[in-house]
Amino acid sequence: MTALLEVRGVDAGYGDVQVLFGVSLQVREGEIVTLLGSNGAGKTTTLRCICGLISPRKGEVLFHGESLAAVAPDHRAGLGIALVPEGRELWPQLTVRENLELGAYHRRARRSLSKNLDRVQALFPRLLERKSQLAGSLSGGEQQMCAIARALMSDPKLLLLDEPSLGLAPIVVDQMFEAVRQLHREGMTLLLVEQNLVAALEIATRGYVVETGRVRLEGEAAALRSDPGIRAAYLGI
Amino acid sequence: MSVALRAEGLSKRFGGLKAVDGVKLQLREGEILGLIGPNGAGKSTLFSMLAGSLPPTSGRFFLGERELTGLPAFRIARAGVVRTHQIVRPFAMLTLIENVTVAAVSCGRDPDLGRKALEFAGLFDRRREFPQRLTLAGRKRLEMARALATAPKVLLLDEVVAGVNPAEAQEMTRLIRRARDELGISIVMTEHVMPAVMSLANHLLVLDAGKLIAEGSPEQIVRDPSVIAAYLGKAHAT
Amino acid sequence: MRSLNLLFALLFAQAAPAADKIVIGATLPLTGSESRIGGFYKEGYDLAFEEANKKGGLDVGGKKMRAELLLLDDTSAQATAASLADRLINSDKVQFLLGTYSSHLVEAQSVVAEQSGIPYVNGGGGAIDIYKRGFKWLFGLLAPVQNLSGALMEWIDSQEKAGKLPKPSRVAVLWENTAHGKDFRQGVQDFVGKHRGDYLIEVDESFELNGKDFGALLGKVKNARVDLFLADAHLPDYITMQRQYATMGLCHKVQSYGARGSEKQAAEALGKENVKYILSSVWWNAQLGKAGITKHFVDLFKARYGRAPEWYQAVAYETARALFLGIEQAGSLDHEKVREKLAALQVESILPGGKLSFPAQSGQQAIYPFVVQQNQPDGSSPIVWPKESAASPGVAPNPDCK
Amino acid sequence: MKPPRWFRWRPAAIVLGLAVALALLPPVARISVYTQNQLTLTFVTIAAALAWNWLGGYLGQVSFGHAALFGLGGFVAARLQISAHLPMILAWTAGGLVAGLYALAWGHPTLRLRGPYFSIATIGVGEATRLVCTYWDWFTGGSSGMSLPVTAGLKLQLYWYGIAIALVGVATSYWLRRSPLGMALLAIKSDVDAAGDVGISSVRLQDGVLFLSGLAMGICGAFNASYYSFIEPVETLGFEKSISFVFMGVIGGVGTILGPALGAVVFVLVRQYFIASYPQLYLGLFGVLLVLVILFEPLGLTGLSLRVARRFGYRERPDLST
Amino acid sequence: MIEHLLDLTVSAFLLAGLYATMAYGLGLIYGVLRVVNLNHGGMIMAGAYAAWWAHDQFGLDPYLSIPIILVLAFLVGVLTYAGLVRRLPRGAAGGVQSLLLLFGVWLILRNAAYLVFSGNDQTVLTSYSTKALPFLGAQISVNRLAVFGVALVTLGALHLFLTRTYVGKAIRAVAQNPESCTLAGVPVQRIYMLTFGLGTALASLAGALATGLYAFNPGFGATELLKSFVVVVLGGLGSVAGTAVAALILALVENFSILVIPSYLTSAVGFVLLVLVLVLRPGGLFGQRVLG
Repeated sequence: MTALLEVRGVDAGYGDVQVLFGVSLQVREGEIVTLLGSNGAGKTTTLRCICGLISPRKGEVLFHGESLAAVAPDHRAGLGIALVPEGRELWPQLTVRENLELGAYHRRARRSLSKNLDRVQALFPRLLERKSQLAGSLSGGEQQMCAIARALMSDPKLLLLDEPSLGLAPIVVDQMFEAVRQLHREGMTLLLVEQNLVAALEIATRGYVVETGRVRLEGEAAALRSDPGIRAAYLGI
Repeated sequence: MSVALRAEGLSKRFGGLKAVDGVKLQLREGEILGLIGPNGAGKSTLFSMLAGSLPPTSGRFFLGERELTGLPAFRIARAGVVRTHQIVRPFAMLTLIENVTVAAVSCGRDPDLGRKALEFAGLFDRRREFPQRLTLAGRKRLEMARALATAPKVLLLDEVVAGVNPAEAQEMTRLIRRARDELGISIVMTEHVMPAVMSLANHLLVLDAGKLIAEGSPEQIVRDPSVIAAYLGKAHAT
Repeated sequence: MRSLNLLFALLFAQAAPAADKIVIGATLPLTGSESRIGGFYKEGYDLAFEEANKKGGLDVGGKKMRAELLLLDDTSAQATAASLADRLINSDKVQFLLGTYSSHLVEAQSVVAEQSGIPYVNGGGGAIDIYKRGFKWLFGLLAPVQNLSGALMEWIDSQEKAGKLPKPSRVAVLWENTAHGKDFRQGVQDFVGKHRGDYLIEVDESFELNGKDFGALLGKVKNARVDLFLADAHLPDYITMQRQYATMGLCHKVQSYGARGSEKQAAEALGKENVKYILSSVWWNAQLGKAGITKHFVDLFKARYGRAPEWYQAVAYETARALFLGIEQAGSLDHEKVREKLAALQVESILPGGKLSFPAQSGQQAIYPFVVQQNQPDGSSPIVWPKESAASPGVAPNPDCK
Repeated sequence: MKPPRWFRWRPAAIVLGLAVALALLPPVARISVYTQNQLTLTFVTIAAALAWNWLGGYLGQVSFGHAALFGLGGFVAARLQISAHLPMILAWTAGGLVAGLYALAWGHPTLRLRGPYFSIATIGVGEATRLVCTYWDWFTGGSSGMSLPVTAGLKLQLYWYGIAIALVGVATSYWLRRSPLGMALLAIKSDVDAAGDVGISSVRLQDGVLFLSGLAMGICGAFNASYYSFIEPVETLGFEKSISFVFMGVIGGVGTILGPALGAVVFVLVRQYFIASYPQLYLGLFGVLLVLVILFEPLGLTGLSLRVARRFGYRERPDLST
Repeated sequence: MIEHLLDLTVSAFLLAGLYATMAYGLGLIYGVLRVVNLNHGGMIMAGAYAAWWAHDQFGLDPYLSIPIILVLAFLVGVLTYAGLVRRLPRGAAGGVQSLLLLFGVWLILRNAAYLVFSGNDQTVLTSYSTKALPFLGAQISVNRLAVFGVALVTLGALHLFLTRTYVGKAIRAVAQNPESCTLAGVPVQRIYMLTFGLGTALASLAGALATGLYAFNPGFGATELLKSFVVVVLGGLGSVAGTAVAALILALVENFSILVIPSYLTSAVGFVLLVLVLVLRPGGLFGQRVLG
């Protein structure tokens, strides 16, 4: 079975600072893969490479087995890659509905706008109530839901989630993971970057641990959970 | 041992969000105080308040007996509390030697202190170059050298180890230890790279969602279940 | 360092003047916002030079010398005008200077002439401040702008005395904040001061040159319910203001825009019915050319340019002619001698009143009566004042006002 | 006596030598009066362009309103000479001081603004100053301006004063850049907040530079009034005047030590040449230059000449031009 | 007196329409691209000349030539963006750079106008140039009313465009967070180009409208640019309602200041307002509300 997404030996960075050193990973259709590691390890950079917000200096990103090197970042949404960025990055002065509509900007998504709208509203009923409110006025949890919903509006085949539980109250975190699980049940493929290592490994199929821009550990979630190396990487013991 | 830096009930609100909530902190002279906690716990906000770039919503802090609350950043720096930045902010238009000299002179110290700080950080040979030419690790060392050039009593190190490779991280750790042991500077550091903090800090504070949730020696902290929960996350509640 | 001089010479200078000709320097705004008027002055200068050279040149102590005009463009910028005068005198080595157009340029430029001790005759600076500085080398052919509004007021006064205007008449003075406008207002104020009880100044406001919106200002005038609307403006402001005036439905018993009012361009831009009965007071008018040298000038101008001259060309022509006369009377190119003759000049002129001199008591600024014209419904603008030149008695109050 | 740390013998010798040579030009080489006058104007323009650069280049705050300072200095000096019969140099000093204080009055609050906001505010300040000064007849003579007494021999005297002023401008430029103060200014320009974090008092330093810039600008304006023996508000305080300083800075090289001086020389010469030969083209030419500099050579002529010099193997010291 | 106040109010309202049209494009471009389009003044001038030229050559009524002018100016804007503005560095450094670059373009444009049209003042005279309608005892110029009407329609259309269409919403979104737009598949560069064209077209519209009211020459546009700054700074960036209110405030302040200060200083009031608002409320009177 070929992978839906494959990152192959990618070097990347900002300016003259190199962040990623030959990162390789795979996400197969229907999986939840989690990317773990401490701050500054290169998780977000990996996601940005996949979306084309930065281009790799070496190596390549393949989607459906084809290289994305020549695909402009704003065309990747059309292929079915959607990112929920860290910190939500909503358009605060647009209403929730407008945020969702713009999520479906590319042509394929625009055609199935109303269907997708129904789908995300079923997933996050709260957004229906807040439809005409400005996104900037939502609570943190609602904003995170809105961000996920916006990404889903583009009808993705692969959803990249960057720290979805960051800064949220525990009860909202639970809801968030529940939603992720629900998406997974519906057949969505996900790549999840998460601080909450325990929760992430609980729902993920497989995981990768990155440290200073290199993949240190990889394997089935269950195996990783019991691997002492993870705890060491996080707590320094 | 006397207290170098002391804060009481420091809080910062951004709109409805309490980024830092009533933090009490005590840094003893010649010690390293580690400040840890998950992303978004409020560490950087706390630093910004201590360095004077963000006015606290409430609470006070002192250097020795002198109250620093409400002073502008440059006064706090001159008083002897100097910070570094998580995302390095060298003066791009100045050479390395100028970067450190300007810091020394602005705090009323001997300009020669700049040279010494650069030597200390192992950057003296490259003093005529501009910061853009350095690697990230180099710039982090410059950031530290610039702070040291002001002859601070208290150094606030914001993630100086994170983001560099292991060899560089070790070098950095050594530098911090020397700053404490050789220069006698008291240090507060936040750090994500746990081995570094664990090996350096005399005392640890754990922050989560703006609140202090634990404090103690590194050995105590790693065994504290609330810390582990905050750090590694709780199991998903289902 | 000769090479430096050479560099500057290469950059800026022209050939040194030959001995058999007189090089006279001048600057005018040939581009920029005043280029239209600069062009008019150039026509006047050109005509005078052509006329003099057609006779074989100027008679300088029995020797015929061709007069040559070295004309530069000052773009209506004060610093440029002064720099170019400096260049004309010190680099191009012209023997005499003619002036540029507009008071503040003349004021700046005349300093250079004064410092260099070179006769400077101008027809473009009417502000009396220029002549109050006691300059020796400066001669002005434009009569003071105070007299412009003074002439206007004299005609108005004659109408008031004839019972056609209320006594006292309420006056609004709107003046553009330039030397021209300030003098205009001064002229009105002086006249009103001398005729206490006959006039009341109700509105006295200045506005910015090229100001865009006069709605508020005109609203103030409207609110003050005045009888006489006396404004002083440049052409664009005149057009803009008069348009707003018309659309606001304003109408006053007497209306004037100072020296503006009868221009063809304004009538085109505003429509003939919107410039009816506007008075203008100018230094010269082609209608004066009924006989003598004035007629000669008008004919000459028409033959050369195929249209009638306006006051700009006449004044420029006369300015050049005055300098020529000074040179011929001196019989020499010596600056001091020419200056003396210019100071003592007493000649027949195309200017109103028929005489030209540069009296010492007015700082060598020529003094002569202004001619007041009034636009008529048929599109003509006959002279209405002074009485001896008047082709029509003029109409007051404006019969269109309800 | 030891010279200060920022002092360098070689540039000092070159600049001083040049100044002495220029000072000797009129008596020794007998340059024409016109050349002499053009040089005088160039000197004072150099000083003004450098003064603009202290703010626009060293602090990175591009002012579109420096004509307000230039003009104010001129008017104060002219008014004092006419009404109080103050000696010229004293009047210049007073003009400079008033301009410096005025710069502080509006600059202190507006310097907090960054980037284009500061520039826009200065446009507002410049225009408001022009309008108010034009209205204040008793102070500026209104739109018709004021004439100063014309004295014989003044122009030659001004030639030497001009050299002196330009020299002081150059020296101040070096001092502001090369002394520890200059490092602090560059640090502020690089990163205001980080500068504060290491003890640099950005507010006070910025105010100081602003005052100096205003002072120098005011003196240049006063000099200018004396040179023309005439001053009026519409042009002296006009937007075009403000723009001309921006031109010189940008074309010569914003933030470089002597670039603006080069820009000033080019400005005076090119403007003089074009205005005499192709007056309708010079505005557009400066427009083209501006576009080219911004797109291709941010350091202007200085950057260009460094590039050429490098082509011929010259290695500049790393801190020569930033 | 009451009639006078009424006059001032009415004329302020009418003037505000022009001010809003003038300023909106400047705010839009800054709001979306963070570029100060100093060439705004140049395009106002160009718009005026275009309307004048069409009237002069073909007798085309200025209001009828507006659609053509809008299209042409839009193209000019697109070219300016693609050829020049796109090359600027983004972010804070680009702010001042863009100011200078576009100022250069303005100078070139102004120079071209001098060469082609000379420095003479031009006006457009139509049959209704001086016609007026009675309103509450005051006279209202037909031209001013028409300008006001066009301004209302334009601002209304813009509001609908920005809030109801996909592209309009994308423009607002790009102003707030361009990276999120890329992620959602919005072609950000094309949106930038479109916005620049739109802002430029609006400037020329203001210029074309002004021909009905004012005489103009190649220097036209400078005062208008400065007033646009005042409105943008007062009203926030690209907010239609904010711009309209700010334009009204400026017009009212200018008009009513004649009651207390000399007429000559009324235009200084706007500049003082500009500086005060920048210093006291750096985000503008209506905050940093971007587009909406």
